[in-house]
Amino acid sequence: MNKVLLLAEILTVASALIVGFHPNILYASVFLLFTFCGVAVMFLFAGADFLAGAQVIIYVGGVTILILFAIMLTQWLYKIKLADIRNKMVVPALLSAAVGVFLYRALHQMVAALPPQTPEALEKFTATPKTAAIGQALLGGYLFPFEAITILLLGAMVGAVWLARPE
Amino acid sequence: MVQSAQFAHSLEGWFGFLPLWGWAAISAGLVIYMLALPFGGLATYIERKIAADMQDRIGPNRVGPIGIFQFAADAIKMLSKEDFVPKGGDRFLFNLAPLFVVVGSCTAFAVLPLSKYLIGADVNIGVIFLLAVTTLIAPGLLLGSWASENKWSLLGGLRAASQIVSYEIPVALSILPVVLISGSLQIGQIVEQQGWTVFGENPATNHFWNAFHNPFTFFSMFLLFVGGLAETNRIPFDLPEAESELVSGFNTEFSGMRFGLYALGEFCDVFVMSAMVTALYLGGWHIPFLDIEKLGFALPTGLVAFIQFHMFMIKTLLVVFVVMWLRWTLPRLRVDQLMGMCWKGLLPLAFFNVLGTALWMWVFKGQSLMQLLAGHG
Amino acid sequence: METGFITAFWFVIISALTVPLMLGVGFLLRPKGKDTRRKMTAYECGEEPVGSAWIKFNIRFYIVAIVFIIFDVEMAAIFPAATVFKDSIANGTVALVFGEIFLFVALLLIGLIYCWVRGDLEWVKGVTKFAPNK
Amino acid sequence: MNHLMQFSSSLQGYLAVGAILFSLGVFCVLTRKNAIGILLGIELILNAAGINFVAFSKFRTGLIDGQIVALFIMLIAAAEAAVALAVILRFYRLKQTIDADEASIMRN
Repeated sequence: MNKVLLLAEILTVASALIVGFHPNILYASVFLLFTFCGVAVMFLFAGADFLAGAQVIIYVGGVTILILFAIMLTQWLYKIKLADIRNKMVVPALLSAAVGVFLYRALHQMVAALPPQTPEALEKFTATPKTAAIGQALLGGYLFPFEAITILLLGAMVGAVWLARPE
Repeated sequence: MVQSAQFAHSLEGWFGFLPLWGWAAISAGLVIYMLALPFGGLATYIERKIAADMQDRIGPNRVGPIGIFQFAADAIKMLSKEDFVPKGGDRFLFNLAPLFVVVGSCTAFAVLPLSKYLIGADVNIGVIFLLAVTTLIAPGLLLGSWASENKWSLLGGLRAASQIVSYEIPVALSILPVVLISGSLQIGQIVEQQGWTVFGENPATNHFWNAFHNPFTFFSMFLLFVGGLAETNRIPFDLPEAESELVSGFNTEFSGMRFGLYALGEFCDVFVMSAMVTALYLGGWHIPFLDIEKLGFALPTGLVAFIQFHMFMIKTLLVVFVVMWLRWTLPRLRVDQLMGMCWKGLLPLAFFNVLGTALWMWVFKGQSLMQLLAGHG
Repeated sequence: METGFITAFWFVIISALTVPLMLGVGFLLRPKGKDTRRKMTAYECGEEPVGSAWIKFNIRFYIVAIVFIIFDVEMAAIFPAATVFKDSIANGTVALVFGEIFLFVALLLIGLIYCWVRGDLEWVKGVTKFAPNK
Repeated sequence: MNHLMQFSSSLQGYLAVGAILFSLGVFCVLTRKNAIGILLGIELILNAAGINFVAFSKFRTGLIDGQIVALFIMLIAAAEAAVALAVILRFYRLKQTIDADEASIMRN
């Protein structure tokens, strides 16, 4: 089963590389879709079964469609405008690589600070269904953030529709 | 937790000698190549026969007895057609688009409960899996239509994408009452709870078909059916491929087998939608008022699986028949009516049904109409 | 990792392989004609295509997509709460769960009603405004 | 090969993928002139954060909280995408371009 996870990680990283470097933004967003799918599989292997489904529903079914619509709506001069990546790439590349290395090192220290789980506990964690537990948590300790997010969603919908509305 | 009896487990139990992942692969291959793709092929023939019957014609009758091999002839024709990408089109996306459609509709077969012992993948997020996998179709149609650089295609693809995503909300919200009732997302468990027998004691969790659990779920079933009809671009919601407006909509530039794959994906999707209605609301594999596993004597598991599979297929194909029947009955909607119906009709009704079901569950302590009648409380 | 997901992966792999398989069989069987200019043009009912097909389309599609994504997110977030509803009847926290679902639904319904009243859900805008006796 | 598989299914593997996604997201934000391209980079960054939360929730704490935070990230990301794309659209209608360099009304 580790092979599937490895494949998913390779898919994620490879398509994220294309998202970063492909000059055509339509292709970049299509490969972003593959990145989302790869991340969903990684979630699945980390025992986050509901989250994997939500990832596909929200990102692939929602965000990607929205981005594709936006690209198609704004980029009607297709070939001229889509290829717009900056020419100066060296400094951003070095900068983002430095950020990535720093992040990995910082998290690595955190890894060392926290006690690891036993293999049996990991096995058990992966095998337990999480949907009901997430539901319990959303009704328990996370009730207030959950409702706050509802209000955020309401505001986002009203605001976004107001912004996008033609005069 | 119900004892999970998935296809791979059953095969391993009956035959042995291969590791579980091998049986998993074989079961996936069996379901796709023995059920999904043949259904996609045969459905074209059945649809034409039904159309012919309703219009008092004969329909396809040349290839084989009563034209039954028409689909094979169609497949050969499609395979031997020339195939090209239009000049201004985007070759990569043009090739990618059918992949999305086929993967989206065929992978959904994994969670269909063909029988208690023949569920491809009885995952514990079954319903979410179904919703997640079928969302792949909308980007596929959109990208394919964009890649073919054709105005009809683009308009069709845009209509398809916005229609599919809009109707996904009412579909998901009309699945929600079932989740409220069952307290589980696992489709095998949802179906198992819909059993009911008059010859003996019923377990406390069983509450007959979800469609007759309470009045709200009864309406919810119709919402799910209508939403599914729109998600699969069937008449009266076939605006994305309306012949009289958009030539052939999003698949105008797709020729030969590429078009065949689109058609296949679409028919598989119709089956998935009908199976969803069957499994979630019409009792899935259960024979009404009879539990063949509690007859007093034990049937072999293979036979039980066989009978249950046929029961499931009968129900699903009846729903498919209704879908095809509607095609020759209803006229096509206008695009504003379509969107209005989704956002102003189905969505508030679906919310109403969810709240109604929740209230019913609260008031009657989770009992179904049948349980109340039988005096279980 | 349970068996179900293994089978689900196989479903993805096999159905993804079906597409190249069928196109490959078609590639072996079909004639390979020359790509003449006329054949390669986009089909526009026999006319020569005018301009690019990548046209500016109606902004309504986009607004519907925006409204959709909010409801999509809401739908994904409400499933876990719905899953625990049945158990909450047994352990007496049903009022909380029902209140939570109701609040969640009600807040989004407010948004829907806002869009409805402001006419963002109308596909054809202005037809009724300009149609009568002008 | 075996070593790689071992690495991929460990916490370090998840963190490495997360870090790569994060730095690619930063790169995307820095190099794209297109406003939608910048949004793609932000989505990558948010996904990287989600991966890290989920990985720590499995490999270290063994609690569900990391997954809930990841779920909240998703919900907020979707809302953010809706608003950001609406802003981009507004900008497009104003300027007929979505080149982020053109958004300089507030400058000076």
